[in-house]
Amino acid sequence: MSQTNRLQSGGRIDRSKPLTFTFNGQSLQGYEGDTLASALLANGISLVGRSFKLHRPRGIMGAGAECPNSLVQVGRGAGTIPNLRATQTELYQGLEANSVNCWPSVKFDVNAVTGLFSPLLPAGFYYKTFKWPKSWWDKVYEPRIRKAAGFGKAPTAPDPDRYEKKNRHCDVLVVGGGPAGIAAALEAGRRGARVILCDEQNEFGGSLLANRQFLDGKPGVEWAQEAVAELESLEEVTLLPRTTAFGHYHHGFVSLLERVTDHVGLTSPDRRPRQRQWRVRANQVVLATGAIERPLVFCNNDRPGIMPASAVSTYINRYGVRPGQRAVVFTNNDSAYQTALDLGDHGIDVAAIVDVRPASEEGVLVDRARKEEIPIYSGYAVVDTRGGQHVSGVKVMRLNGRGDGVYGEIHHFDCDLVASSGGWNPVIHLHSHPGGTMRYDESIASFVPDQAVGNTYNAGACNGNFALGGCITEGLSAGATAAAGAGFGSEDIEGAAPATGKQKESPLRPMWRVPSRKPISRAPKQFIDVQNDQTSADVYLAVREGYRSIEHIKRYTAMGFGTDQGKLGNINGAGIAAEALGEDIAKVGTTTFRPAYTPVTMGAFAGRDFGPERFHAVRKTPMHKWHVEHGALFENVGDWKRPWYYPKPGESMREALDRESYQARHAVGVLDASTLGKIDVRGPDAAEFLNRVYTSGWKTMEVGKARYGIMLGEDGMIMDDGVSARIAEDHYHMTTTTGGAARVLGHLEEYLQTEWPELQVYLTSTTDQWAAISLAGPHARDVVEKVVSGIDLSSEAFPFMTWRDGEAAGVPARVFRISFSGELGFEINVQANYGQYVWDAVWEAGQEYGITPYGTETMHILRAEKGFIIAGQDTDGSVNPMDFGMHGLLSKKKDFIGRRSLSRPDAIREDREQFVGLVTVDDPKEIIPEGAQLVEDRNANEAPKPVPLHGYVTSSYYSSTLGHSIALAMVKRGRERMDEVLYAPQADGRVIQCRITSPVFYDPKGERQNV
Amino acid sequence: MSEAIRQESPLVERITPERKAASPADAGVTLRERPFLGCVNLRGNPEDASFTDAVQGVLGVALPTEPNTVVESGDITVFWLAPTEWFVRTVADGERDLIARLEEALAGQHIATNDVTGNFTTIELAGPHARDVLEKGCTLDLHPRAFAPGQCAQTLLSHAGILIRPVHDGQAFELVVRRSFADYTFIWLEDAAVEYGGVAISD
Amino acid sequence: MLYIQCPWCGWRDESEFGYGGEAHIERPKDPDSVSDAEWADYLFFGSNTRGEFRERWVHSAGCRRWFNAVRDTTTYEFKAFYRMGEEPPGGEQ
Amino acid sequence: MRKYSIFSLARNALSHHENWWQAWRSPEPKKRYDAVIIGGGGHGLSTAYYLAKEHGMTNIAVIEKGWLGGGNTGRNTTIIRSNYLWTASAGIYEKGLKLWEGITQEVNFNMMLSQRGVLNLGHNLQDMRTIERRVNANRLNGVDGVVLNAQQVKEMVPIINTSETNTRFPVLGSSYQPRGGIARHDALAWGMARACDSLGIDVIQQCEVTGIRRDGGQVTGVDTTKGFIETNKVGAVTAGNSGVIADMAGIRLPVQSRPLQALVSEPIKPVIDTVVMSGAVHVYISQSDKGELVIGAGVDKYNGYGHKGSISVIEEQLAALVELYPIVSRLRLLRHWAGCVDVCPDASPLVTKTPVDGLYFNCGWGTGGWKATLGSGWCFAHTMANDEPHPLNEAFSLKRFETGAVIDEHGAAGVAH
Repeated sequence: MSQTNRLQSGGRIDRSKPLTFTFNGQSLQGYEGDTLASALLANGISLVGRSFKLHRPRGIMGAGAECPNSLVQVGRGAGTIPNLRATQTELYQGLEANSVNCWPSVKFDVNAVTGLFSPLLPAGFYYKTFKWPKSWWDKVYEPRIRKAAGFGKAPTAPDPDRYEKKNRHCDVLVVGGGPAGIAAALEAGRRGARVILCDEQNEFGGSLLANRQFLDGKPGVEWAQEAVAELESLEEVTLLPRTTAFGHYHHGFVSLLERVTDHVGLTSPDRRPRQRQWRVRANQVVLATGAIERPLVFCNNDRPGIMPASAVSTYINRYGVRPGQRAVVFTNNDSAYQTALDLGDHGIDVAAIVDVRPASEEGVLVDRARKEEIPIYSGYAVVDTRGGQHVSGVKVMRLNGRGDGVYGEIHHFDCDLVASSGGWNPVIHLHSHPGGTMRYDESIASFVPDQAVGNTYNAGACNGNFALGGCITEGLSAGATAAAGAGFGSEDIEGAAPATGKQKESPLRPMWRVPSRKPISRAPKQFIDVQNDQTSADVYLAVREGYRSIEHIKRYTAMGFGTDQGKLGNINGAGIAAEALGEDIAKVGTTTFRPAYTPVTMGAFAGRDFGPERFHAVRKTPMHKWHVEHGALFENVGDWKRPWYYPKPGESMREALDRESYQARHAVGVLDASTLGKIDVRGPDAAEFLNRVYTSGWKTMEVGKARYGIMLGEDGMIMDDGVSARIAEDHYHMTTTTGGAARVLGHLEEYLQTEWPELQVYLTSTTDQWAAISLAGPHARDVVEKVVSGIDLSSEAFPFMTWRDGEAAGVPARVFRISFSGELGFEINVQANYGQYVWDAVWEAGQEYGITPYGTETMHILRAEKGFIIAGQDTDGSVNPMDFGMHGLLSKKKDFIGRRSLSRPDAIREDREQFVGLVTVDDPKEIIPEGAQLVEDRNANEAPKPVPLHGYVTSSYYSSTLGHSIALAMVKRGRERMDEVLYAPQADGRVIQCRITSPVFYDPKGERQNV
Repeated sequence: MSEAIRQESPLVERITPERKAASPADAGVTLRERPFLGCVNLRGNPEDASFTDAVQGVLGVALPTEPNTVVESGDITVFWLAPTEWFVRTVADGERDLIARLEEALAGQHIATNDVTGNFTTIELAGPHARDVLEKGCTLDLHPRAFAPGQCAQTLLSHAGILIRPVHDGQAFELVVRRSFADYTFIWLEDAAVEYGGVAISD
Repeated sequence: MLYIQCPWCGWRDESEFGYGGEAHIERPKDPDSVSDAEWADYLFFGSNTRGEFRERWVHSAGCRRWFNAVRDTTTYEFKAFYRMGEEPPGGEQ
Repeated sequence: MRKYSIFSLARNALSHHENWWQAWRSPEPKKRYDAVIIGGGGHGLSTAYYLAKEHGMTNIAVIEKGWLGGGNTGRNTTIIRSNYLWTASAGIYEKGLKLWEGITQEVNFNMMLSQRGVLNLGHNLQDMRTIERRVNANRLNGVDGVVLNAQQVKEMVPIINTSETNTRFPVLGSSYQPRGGIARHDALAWGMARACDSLGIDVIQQCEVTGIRRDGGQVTGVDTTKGFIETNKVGAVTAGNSGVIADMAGIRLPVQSRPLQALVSEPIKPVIDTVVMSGAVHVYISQSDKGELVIGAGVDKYNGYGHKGSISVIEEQLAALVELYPIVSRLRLLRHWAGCVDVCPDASPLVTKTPVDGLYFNCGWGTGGWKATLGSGWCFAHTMANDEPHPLNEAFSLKRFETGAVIDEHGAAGVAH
């Protein structure tokens, strides 16, 4: 079978470029320029899939984005794509498509039996049943429903393709490359404005590609091609075919999806991305998105072979396809007569034009149809159809005057094609996304844009203007207005509109639902949303049950919830709802138009922002490479990579930590501290500023000294901590936690700029400027002595908590004598580009003392042995300084951020959790899991819940130095409860007995750091 | 400082002789790092003539007070960062002397100078697709009509903050990147350039 | 994606900015002199206007300056941008 | 109430479904009610329901300015769980979960509660500490939960990427609450409306409150677009609009209204059988019975009543999704939307009396109100009926912001929901 339904000539396909593809395993042929849908029709295939609920046969219905059927699974393996619309899938060599939602085959689908039960499955049936027995919902009903639901299958392997993003600004964005859009782009582009013209189709021209209208005496397509050629010649105009504007957001931001390689293969054949998301910021937006023909709603209107009239014309004129052998045209307006003529002109027999309008009409097209001697049944309606997997005939009866009943004899027409037209719906999605309002227009019986948001203009069919001439004039004028708005010329049209033949038309007769001989509830199904099997009877049922809001009706009947978002059905649905409610459709309104206009590949939203190198920034210290070379494992701290620990070959984590901490306590360890946040604070009011942002006093600290400080949020809770040093009278060097750096700088700037503008202080981030090499251990001074010059390192000249400027390995250095380990400690800070060089020198100098690099884990152990806290681990945003016994750091002489909150009742509550140490009782070496909760009841695991919680473990380690495990914890009234025993019940049933101790486990007098 | 003393660029793992040699022939983007340039962050009050005059005396050029503009004079380039903040760039190893002269000239005033030589590195992006690559991660309007030589801006390139300006008559862009983000930024640029034939490294 | 006019840097994408909530809330000059209730009011009980709202933004990825804006919280349309310390359009409310 | 069942379906099928009765009446407001609930969402309707069922108050009106469930109830991503950190939170959320487990039978309306389990992933060492702490607290508070390692997560969620080298923030483990899951959002609104109606409560739609009248410190009624309604008890349950209602009553609330966005994919055959949330990689996902992947994360950064957010939030969510579940990359986003939630500074709600006698507020649920709907209604009903909070919601008072006894659930709220 080879394209039996392909017309001999015509269409925008290239018959010299045949393409082979497969559908459900069958090898078929089409041409370049085909969509999968047109190629299938050319091969006489109309049955494509099955409907969602009842698994009824579903054929190709529309010719584009509006088609609710024709969903296929394309390709296989990692590249497979579910739920593609055949009408929007460009044909390429080797395309492989399969039907979805049917088994074993689309022709014989077991689940079609569902249809037999359809009387039991009215709208919302699932709310009323599947409730008994209770346990069956989870176990029986739902799993089956889930298995039956869903259309296609997801890939099972990661996506082989790339998706890129592009941020672009423009003066005028024109959405839609039909006559109106092209005109707008020309008008604005000629003025030198930066214009983007995008269209979802593979070529520009819109309706002109599918009809036979003339412009300036030549076929519309030729006019379009010349216009596009001119646009291409304009330097500041960007043309984007195969690009769908899917979302219109605030302040001129519009998202476009460009399908870069989808038309050449399943996956990109080269280094190009498969798709690109354009993030356009447009000064002005012109919407020329056209209109979609809505079908008439009549009994059994869902059979394959029943299509909107315009789709029939599109397949004939654009794709050179004969959609059927014998057609019936069913309409309430003039436009479908063109389809009848298109059919006739291509030798397709038109059995009848059934027109619901009573009078014989006056339109030009009607006259021509008469001349062609096509039988016209005015005042008649199609009341039912015949057929199994394809329509085989229709029944026609006379309509009564009110259009709400039929009578008289039944006329039978055999046909394999029904082209129906119920009028046209402007595509107002993008107008509505940002909040544009709409109004009901009687003359076209549909909704049109009313108030637009921002600099947005609607032109052409999407504005309710369906005449070609009018579309182009509106386009030109919208282009002029937009260009003028962007500062290019006046609002007067400069370009000339091409000549169009005037066409006299007769008004349409609105008809939301075609009556049948039986009442709605008993008549054969009249489908509104064919994808979800939603019918007019469902709408009436919803209203009957009290679901009266259009949103309730939509949700109760699942109308418009399909992958087509109700592009064909929603307005009909609103009309039928209005009928059922006895209200005016203008009052009933439509449901909300939500992005995306058509489904958008999720990968295109993600772009390249995923994976180990790009999901977030990866921040590295100047010595990163060295750490890697020395076997470090890394810990993510914020965006930083910090050495976690340095296992030797064959060494367990525990062994490595024991070794690292032993060396730091007995020899010397070296830590990369470069990630700590650093802020330069300078100005006459620097001391006053620190006084306000830290809890303690800073004015009296002498130049050359450093001090530990804590910062609170205004709520009194600990926010961050760090050591700050006084560089000069008016100058401090502040450090913050690694994770807190950005937050702290932001916090300080906020207060400086918004609360205390009178303070003369400048804040500058210098985090990345300094490489910080931290040495700890009894031999720290020995090593520093070998590296640092220009500083008297004696304890007298360079005591604990001071800093000095000097040189390290010949490099200017700022050396701090501070310690986060409790050992004798020095921190050498040098300009980051010298960091590795100085680190090497330190490493060299330390060899004779057994210098050992240690990471964050050992750092945590060392500080925990000393009871030093880590903001963010031992604090959780709900603890204040008193909870940590830091009363000494709370200045009484001055106000500071958060101070007022410390006197609130809850802050001074007596049973607050306080910071303590814990040791295990039964097995001193057992490590309590961090996050363990503490209770008084040894049998808490079994006890009735809730069990009173007395606190929890914030940090917990094995201390090789002490030979037993240690933990830090927050415990209710902890400081009064020294030596009390609490229990940490574990999920596995274990109960760990712990004793409350001081959080300072090691060298309580702090002698070691002062040597 | 003695010759033996070695500075290391944050791109030490990326811009290697091997990588340079492996630069693709059809690369749509050319990247050049200008490491170790002396950088100073200057704070002060532009409404105070004693400040601006003194600075001009040292830099040999008036501070740009028009937001997001750059001025150049000899070895000195001055970027506007904020109403009271400028980024001053000079030759390698020129920063300490520059700071000393600024501090001397501005003695007694409410100002701040910070050596930020190690805080940043400078990257130049050229080639036919330089702008295409940047547009993938930068929401700034990079069109010459909107962003011409003489202008500069602090903005985001994907997840990294950058200071950017057009250079070489708009044929290329200069990016000043924070040191700890440099490696990430380079990797990001290389990835973004894939569809344009990748990145060629030049000197 | 909001488009925001930094009073110094001009129009920039929302992604460059941080949000600071309601504007013109002043920290009590002498916190000790206010009651717990008044302190709570300053900390937590801001207005949550539906309609034109005076709010604070900071150009975090740019010049790091804080500034104020008037924005309609139903349409998200900006009515004004002004620097810290400047009078809000329409004066005090 | 006339029962729904397979039998009533069959019976009505015989009469072509022409005789189905109304799920609820559409009454006009009476002159006076013993209590008026403002807001016909899940929380408001269940408040009314429990006022009638537990406290015998039936002369009640629920007033909805739009359509039932048209606010966050109809927009949320339906995740249900109770694994919150603090004891006070565990109490009210677990109460909610227990009520969820019985509501389908209780009100004879299928809420499609699907207890497929909820995972909260940990991606760094501090995440895991927090998870341990929370799960231990949950167990001791009577909330089910365990900690899983990366391997166990992979077994439960085969499509997740647990590679340590091929992700920026590897999955180190997760908390798991087996009783967590999802339920059908519209079903709750409609089922509770029907239940309220059957208890004699007036459920009044298309009726907007325009003012709250007080006589000194006492509420005397509400002005509405359908006239003045006299009452001495007003319960405001209006989510995003709480601030607006508070203004009418001349009080202020510590809440800010923010857009909260969500999205669904096209329907596909099942790929994920549980609910997975991640704070650090900031996205959560579940799959609906229809086959759509339901995806969300946190609120937008600015105040907004516009039911719209910024697309960058959606882009970040989907980047996170591809990072965690690489196979979703070729699937397609069908629809995205936003609700308007009111957020408290401590990420915990307000279920409380106010300085005005007879005026009560139930709000500030931020991103996570859905799961608590029934528990919230149950506690709020108790509070309104007795003019006294129930022990379960005592902590969620306005007073806490004055005393400082806030309930910081940012950790547990995580990516929200």
